[in-house]
Amino acid sequence: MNFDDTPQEAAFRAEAREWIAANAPKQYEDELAKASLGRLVLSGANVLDVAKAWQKKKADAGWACLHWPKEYGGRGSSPIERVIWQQEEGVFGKLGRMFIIGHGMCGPTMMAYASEEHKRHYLPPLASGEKVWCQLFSEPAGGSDVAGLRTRAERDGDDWIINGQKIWTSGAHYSDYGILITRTDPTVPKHKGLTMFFLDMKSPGIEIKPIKQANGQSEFNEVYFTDVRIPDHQRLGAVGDGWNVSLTTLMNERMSIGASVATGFPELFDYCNELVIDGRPAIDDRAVRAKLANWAVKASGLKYTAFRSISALSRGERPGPENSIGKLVAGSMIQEVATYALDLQGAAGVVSDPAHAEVEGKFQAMLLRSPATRVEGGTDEILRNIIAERVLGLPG
Amino acid sequence: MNFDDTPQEAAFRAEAREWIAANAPKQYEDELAKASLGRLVLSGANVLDVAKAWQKKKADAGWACLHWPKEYGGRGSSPIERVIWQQEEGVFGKLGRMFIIGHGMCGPTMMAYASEEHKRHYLPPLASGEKVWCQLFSEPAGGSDVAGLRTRAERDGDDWIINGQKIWTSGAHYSDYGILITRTDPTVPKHKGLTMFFLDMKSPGIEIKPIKQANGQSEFNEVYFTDVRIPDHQRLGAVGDGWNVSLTTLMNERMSIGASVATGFPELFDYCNELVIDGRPAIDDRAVRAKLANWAVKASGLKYTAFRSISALSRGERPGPENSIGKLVAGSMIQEVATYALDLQGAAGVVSDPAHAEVEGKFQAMLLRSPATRVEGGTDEILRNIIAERVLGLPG
Amino acid sequence: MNFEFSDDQKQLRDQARRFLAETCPPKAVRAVLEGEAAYDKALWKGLADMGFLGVAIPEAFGGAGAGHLELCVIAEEMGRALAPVPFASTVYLAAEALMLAGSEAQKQAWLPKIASGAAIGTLALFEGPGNPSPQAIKLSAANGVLNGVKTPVADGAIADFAIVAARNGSSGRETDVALYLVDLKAGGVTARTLASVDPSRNQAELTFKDCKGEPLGAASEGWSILTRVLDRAAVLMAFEQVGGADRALEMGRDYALDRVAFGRPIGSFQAVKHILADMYVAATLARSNCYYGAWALSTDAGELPEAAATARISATQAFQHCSKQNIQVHGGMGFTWEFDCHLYYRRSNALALALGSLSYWEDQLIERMRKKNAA
Amino acid sequence: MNFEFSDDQKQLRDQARRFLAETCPPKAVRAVLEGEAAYDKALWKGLADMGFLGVAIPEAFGGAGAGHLELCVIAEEMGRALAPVPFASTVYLAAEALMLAGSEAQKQAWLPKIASGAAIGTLALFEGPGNPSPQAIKLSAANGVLNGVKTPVADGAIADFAIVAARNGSSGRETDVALYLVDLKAGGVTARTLASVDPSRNQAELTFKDCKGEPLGAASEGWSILTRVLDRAAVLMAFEQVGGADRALEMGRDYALDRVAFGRPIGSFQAVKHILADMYVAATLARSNCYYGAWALSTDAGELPEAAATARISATQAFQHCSKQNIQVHGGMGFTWEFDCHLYYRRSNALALALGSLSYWEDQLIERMRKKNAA
Repeated sequence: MNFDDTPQEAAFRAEAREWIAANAPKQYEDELAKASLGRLVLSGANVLDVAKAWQKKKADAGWACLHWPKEYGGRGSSPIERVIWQQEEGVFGKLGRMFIIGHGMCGPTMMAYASEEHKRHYLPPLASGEKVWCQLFSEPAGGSDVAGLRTRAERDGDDWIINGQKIWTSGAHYSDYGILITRTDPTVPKHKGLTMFFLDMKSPGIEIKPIKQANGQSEFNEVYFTDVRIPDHQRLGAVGDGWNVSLTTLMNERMSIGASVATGFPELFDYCNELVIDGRPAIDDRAVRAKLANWAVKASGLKYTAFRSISALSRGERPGPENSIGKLVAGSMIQEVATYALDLQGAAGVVSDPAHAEVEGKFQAMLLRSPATRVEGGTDEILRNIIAERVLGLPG
Repeated sequence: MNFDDTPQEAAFRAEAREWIAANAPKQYEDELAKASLGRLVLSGANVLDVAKAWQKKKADAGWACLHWPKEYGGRGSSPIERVIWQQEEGVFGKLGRMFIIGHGMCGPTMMAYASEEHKRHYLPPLASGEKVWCQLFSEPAGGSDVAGLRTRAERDGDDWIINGQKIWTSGAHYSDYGILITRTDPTVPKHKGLTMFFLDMKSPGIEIKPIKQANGQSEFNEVYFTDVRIPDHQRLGAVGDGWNVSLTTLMNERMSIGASVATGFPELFDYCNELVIDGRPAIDDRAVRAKLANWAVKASGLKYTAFRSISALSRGERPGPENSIGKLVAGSMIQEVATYALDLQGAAGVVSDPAHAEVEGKFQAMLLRSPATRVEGGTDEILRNIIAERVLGLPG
Repeated sequence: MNFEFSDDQKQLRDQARRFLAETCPPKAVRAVLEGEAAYDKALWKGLADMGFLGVAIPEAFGGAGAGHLELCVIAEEMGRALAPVPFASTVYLAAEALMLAGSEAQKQAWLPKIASGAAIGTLALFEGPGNPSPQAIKLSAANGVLNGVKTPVADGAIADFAIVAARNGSSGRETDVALYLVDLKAGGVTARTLASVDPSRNQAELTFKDCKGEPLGAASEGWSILTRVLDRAAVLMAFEQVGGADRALEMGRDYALDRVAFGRPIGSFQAVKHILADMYVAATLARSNCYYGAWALSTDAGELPEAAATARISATQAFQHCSKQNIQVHGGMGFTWEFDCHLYYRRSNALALALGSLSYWEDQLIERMRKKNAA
Repeated sequence: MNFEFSDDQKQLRDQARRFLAETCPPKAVRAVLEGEAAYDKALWKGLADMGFLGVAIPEAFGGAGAGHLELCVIAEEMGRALAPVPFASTVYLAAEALMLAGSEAQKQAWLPKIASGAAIGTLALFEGPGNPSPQAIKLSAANGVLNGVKTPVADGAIADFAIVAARNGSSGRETDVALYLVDLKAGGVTARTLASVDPSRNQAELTFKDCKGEPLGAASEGWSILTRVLDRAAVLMAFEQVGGADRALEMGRDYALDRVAFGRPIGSFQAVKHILADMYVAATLARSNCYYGAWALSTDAGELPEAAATARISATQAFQHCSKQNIQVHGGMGFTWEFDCHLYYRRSNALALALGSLSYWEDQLIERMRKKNAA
C-alpha cells in the first residue's frame, strides 16, 4: 500500500508538470482556485472560450482525454496516468466542467457503439473541445424513470424521424452534437423498444430553451424535436437495445460526477481558520470542531474511496456502482456545509453580494446551487436503490 | 391558550394531591425517581407486588383507570382529569408500566366489543390490577405484518380451538387474561378471515416461554397454543372482523406508548449539569450545548404535542395517527442520548456495574435497552408509513 | 388547560389566509424577488386596512388591541404566503421595542403610523458577521449623535425609522449599550441595498454620520431591552417559519400525489413517503414548541426566554428542513426558477439568520436552562 | 500509487478468516460473554500458533516480522469475529509501546512472550471518567514506586504486565507523565473485574499499592510516547471496527434477503434498502479512511496523527451505525439474546470508548489539522 510513483509514473508526472507550467492560462489561476459550486467567474473573459482554448491546447500537445486511444484524439494512457494528470492539472481542471458530459458519457458511448468511421471522424474534435457534446435522456414525464421515455423515433427509409421533448440537457445551447435515447417501439414493455442515436444539434427541427434555475443560472435546457431527421448510420447499438446502451452511459455519468463532486469541506475548513467569532478563532470553538470533524472524515473517506477505485482501475478492474456513493455523500454534505457556513456568519450570512458578503459570497452561491446536486445524475433515492440492488444484491 | 386549571380542575387536582400524599408508597419514591429506560430496581421488594398493591389501593379509593366508566372500575373522569392525575401521581406512575397493555389496549378493546356481562365481570379487576392482561398479536412469521397471521381458530360447537404460536407478548408470564387475534378463514384474502377473542391465560394447552432480550432482561414471551379452547362468547367483534378490532387496539397501543415514551433528555441534562470534563463543567462545553439544544427542542416538542392532543381530547376530538410521532422521535433519540452520555464519560463509559459506573449505570442500561424502543409497538418504518398514509394521505 | 387557539383566533387565521391567498399569490412574491419593487406596497396597505399591522398594538395607539396570540396567528399566515413586506421588522421588532421601552410621546408618534401602514420600522442591531452581543456593538452614540455602520438591516432601505443599538459608554459592560430611535428620513443616514439569498425581502447597510437619535428607554438598559425584544420577536418569527414549513410540506405532499414515475405516483414510494413523514414530524414538533412560545409571550411568563429560544430553534430547523426536502421531492423541477420551491428555500435560510443564527440560539437555550437549573 | 493490500496480504486475510471461522464462532464469543471464562484461552493459543500475535513483532524478538499492514489485516478479521481475547490490549497497546520505547532488555523480556501467547499485556491509562490528558493522571510514581488506581483497564484482570502512565513530577506540564512497565504478577497490584456493556472482553479496576515499576522510555517523554502509542492503536482498532461493521452489514443484508413480510422479502422494501445502503456507505468511507491510516502507520508518515484520528472517528461511527441498524433491520428478533446482533452492538459501543471517546478524537483531529494548516 503506497502513494509512490513508479519510475514511469514519476517520469510522466514530471513531463506533465513541465508542460502545464509552460502552457496553462496562469492569468486565471487565482480565480479558478477560488471557484466553488455555483460560482466560477473569470474577469474579462468568457469561461466557455477560455475552456475551449485550454482544451485545444492540451489536445494539440497530446494531453486531452488521456485514457482514450491515440487514433480517437487521446493519448492511450493508463488510468493511473490520467489520475496523475488530474493531480498536476489542479485548478485548471475546473475548466473541463463543460466537457464532462461529452468526455465522460458521450465519448465512451460512441467508442462502445459507433462505427469505426464515425469514431475517427467525431471523437478527435470531441477530445479537443472543438466540438461540444450533450446527452438527451431525461423527459418531462420521466424524471428518474428512463424506462418511461416517450420521445418517438420512426423509421423513414434510411432515416429516423424524431418527435418529442427532452429536459435537463446540460449545455445543449452550446453543444454541437448529442446522444439521444428514443422510443422506436411503443408496443413492447417499457425497457424494451428504446433505441440510441447521436445527432447534430444544429439539425432542422431542434428547438432549445434554457431552463432558468432556482439559483438564477441556466446550465440545463429543454430540447424540442419536431420531425428531426437522423440517418440510420448514426444509430448507437441495435434497434431496441437503447436501454442497455443507456446503462453504460449513465454509469459513466455517475462515475464522472462522483469522482469530481465537491463536498465544500476544504472551503469551510479554510474559512474557519480565518473566521473570528465573539473574539475567538472559530476553529477553537468546540461546537465548530465537532461539526468540522464529522465532515472532515467524510471528505477524507470519499477521497480515499476514489483512490481505491483508481487502484482497482490500474489493476484492470472495472469500477462498479459502488462509485455511486461519491455523489450520494457529497450531495447532501455540501448543502449542509453551505448552510453551516452561513450560520457561522450570523445575520450577515444572508448577504450574497460578492462585494459585501463574507469570502465573496462563496457559501451563499454554494447554498443556492447545492439542492441540484442531490438530483442531477440520479437522485439520492435512486443512488441508494442502485447501491442496495447492484452492490448489496437486494431484490429490485 | 393557557395551562390554568378551571375551578373544577383545581379542585380535582387538590383532592388527588392530598390522597396521593397520604397513600403513595413513599419508601420507593427515590428509587422510582431514578428509574429510567431499562432500569427499575426497588431494593428489597418485588416490583410486580409493589405495583399491584399501589394499583389496588388506587382502585379501592376510585383512582384507577380514571377515564373508564364507574361500573367498569373507573371514575368516569374527563380526559383532562386523567392528565391531571398523571401529573400528580408523578414518579409513582412508573409503577403502572406493567398495566399499560391491559389498561391501554385490552380494556378499550373489551369496552368496544365485549358483552355487557363480560365487561362488568372482567373490567373491574383489570382496572384494580388484581388481574393482569396481555395482548397476543405478533407471530414469528409476521413481524410488522399483522395481516399475515397464521394462528388458527377452528369452530367446534360453542367453542373455538386454537393452534399456533404468538411472540413478543409482553408480560404473558404474569398475565391472567389476554386478547388474541386468530385466523378463522384461510380461504379469504389476508386482511379478511381474522377473528379476535379474549381468553384465560391459564387455559390448558397454553405454554409460555420468556424471550431473553439482548440486554439480558425478559419482558416478552413466546406463547404456544395447542388445542386451546375458547368459548364463542369470548369472541370480540364479528367472525372475520378481527382486523378492524385490532386496528383500534394497535392505535391505542401507539397512543399509550407514544404518550409515555421516554427521551432520556432530562437524565442527560441533569448529568451534564453535574459532570466535569477536563476541569470544566460539561454544560459549559459548546459542543455539549449544541447536542443538548437539539435534543431539548425535540423533548419539548413532544411534550407540547402531547398537550395539544390532550386539548383535542378535552374538546371531544379523537386523537388520530399523528400520535405516532411520539415513539418515532423518542425511540431513536433515547438511543442517541444514551450513546452520547457514554461518550461524555470517556473510556469509563464502558463500565455498567451500578456500583462503579457513573450515575449507577443508568445510561449503560438505557443504551442496551434502547434498540427495542424503535421496534416495539410498530417499527420506525411502519410509523413513517402510518404518518405518510393516514396523516398526509399518500397512497398505501 | 387549553393548549390551542380559540375559535375567534381560528376565524382570524382563516380570514388572514383568505386575504393573503387573494392579495399575495406567488407572483406577488416574485415581483419583489425579481426587483420590480422593494416591497409590495399594495399588500402593505391591505394589511393595514385589515387591521393586521396593529393587531397587538393597544387601541389607545391606533391598534386593534387584540393581543399577541392574534399576532402569532397572523405571523403564521404571513410565513405561509411568504409575504414580501417589512412585517417582521416593523411589527415584531420596531413596534415591540416601542411598546416595551418607548415613552408616551414616542408611542404616540410611531405606533399609530405602524398600525395604519404609514410608517415602516426596523431594528438596526448587527454590524457585520457575528452573534448578537454587547461587545459587537461599535456604533457610537455621543450625547445622542450616532456614528457608525449597521449591516445587514432587514428592510433598512425602505424603513422610515429604526431602533438603533449604540455604544455610549466604555465600561466594557453591557450597560454601555443604549437604544436610540432614529427618523431615517431626517438625514444623517445613508442606506445601501445589499443583494441577499432572499431578494423577496430587503436587506441594507445603513451608514450613520453625525446622525441625531433620541434615546429609547433608560440609557443603561439598552441591552436588556434588546434581549427582551429579540425573545418576543423570536416567538413571532417562529410562527412565520412554521407557516412556511407547513406550506412547503403541503407542496411536497401535493406533488408526490400528482407526479407519476415508474408508472406510480411517486408518493407511493416508501422513500418519498418517509421524506414527507419526517417533514411532518419536524413541522409538528416546531408548531407545538411555537404554541408554548405563544403562551409565554402572551402571558409574559417567566418561561419566555427558554420558550422563545426553543420555538426559534425548532421552527428554524423545521422550515429549513421542509423547504430543502420539498425541493428533493420535486426532483429537477424543484430546482427550476419557475417552480415556487426555491422561494421557500430562500426564505427559510434568510429567516434562519435574522435575529441571530441557529448556533447562537442553541447556546442561548442551554445557557438559560442552565441558569434556571442552578437557581 | 497502489492503494490496496497486496495479494500476499489478501491471502493472509483469507487464512485468518478461515481460521477464525473455525475457532471463533459466535458461541465462543458467548462463552466469554456469559462468564464461562475471562477470555478464550484456546483461541489465544491458536492465534499464537498461527503467528498472528507477533505478526508485527520483529523476528529478533520472536515475531514474524511481517509488518503493520499485515497486522491491520489480522485486526480486521478479529473485529469480524468479535474475538473474545486480549488482542488489542496486548498487541496494539503493550507491544507497540514496547517497540516504540522499550529498552533492549524490556523487549527481550516481553515481546517473545507476547508473540508466543505466553504473556498478556495492557495499557493502564485511565483513572475514571474523562478524556486522555496529562492532567488526568494522578497515580503517583515516587522513585519507581507506584500508588493509585487505574480504571477501567481493558483486560486488566487477565494481563500479566501493564504499561502504566504515572505522575512523577509536579510542574503541571505533560513532562510530569512517565511510563512504567509493571509485572502484575509480582505483587502490589490488585485487580477487580468490572461489569461492562460488552462482557465478551474483560474490564477491570487496578489498584497499585507501593508497587514496583520499571521506567519505560525517558521519564519526561511519557506523554509523547503515549500519544504515539494511542495513534498507532487507533489505526489498528479502526480496522477491528471496520471488520465488525462489515459483518453487521452482511448480517442485515442476509436477513433482509431471507425474511419475508407482507408477502415479500423485507429487502425489497425501499425503507430497508436505504437503511442498508447507508450502512454500506458508512462502512465504505471508514474502510477507505482505514487504508489511509494503514499507509501512514506502516510508513510512519508525518500524516499519522491526522490519519489515525480520521480512521478512528470514521470507523467508530461506522461500527456503531451498522451494529445499531443491523438490529433495526432484524426487527424484534434483532433484540433477542439468541440472535448475534447484540454481540456486535455491545462490541461497537465498547470499542467506541476504548482509547478515548469519539468527541475526544474529533477534537484531536481538528486540532491536528489546525496545527498543520498554521504551520
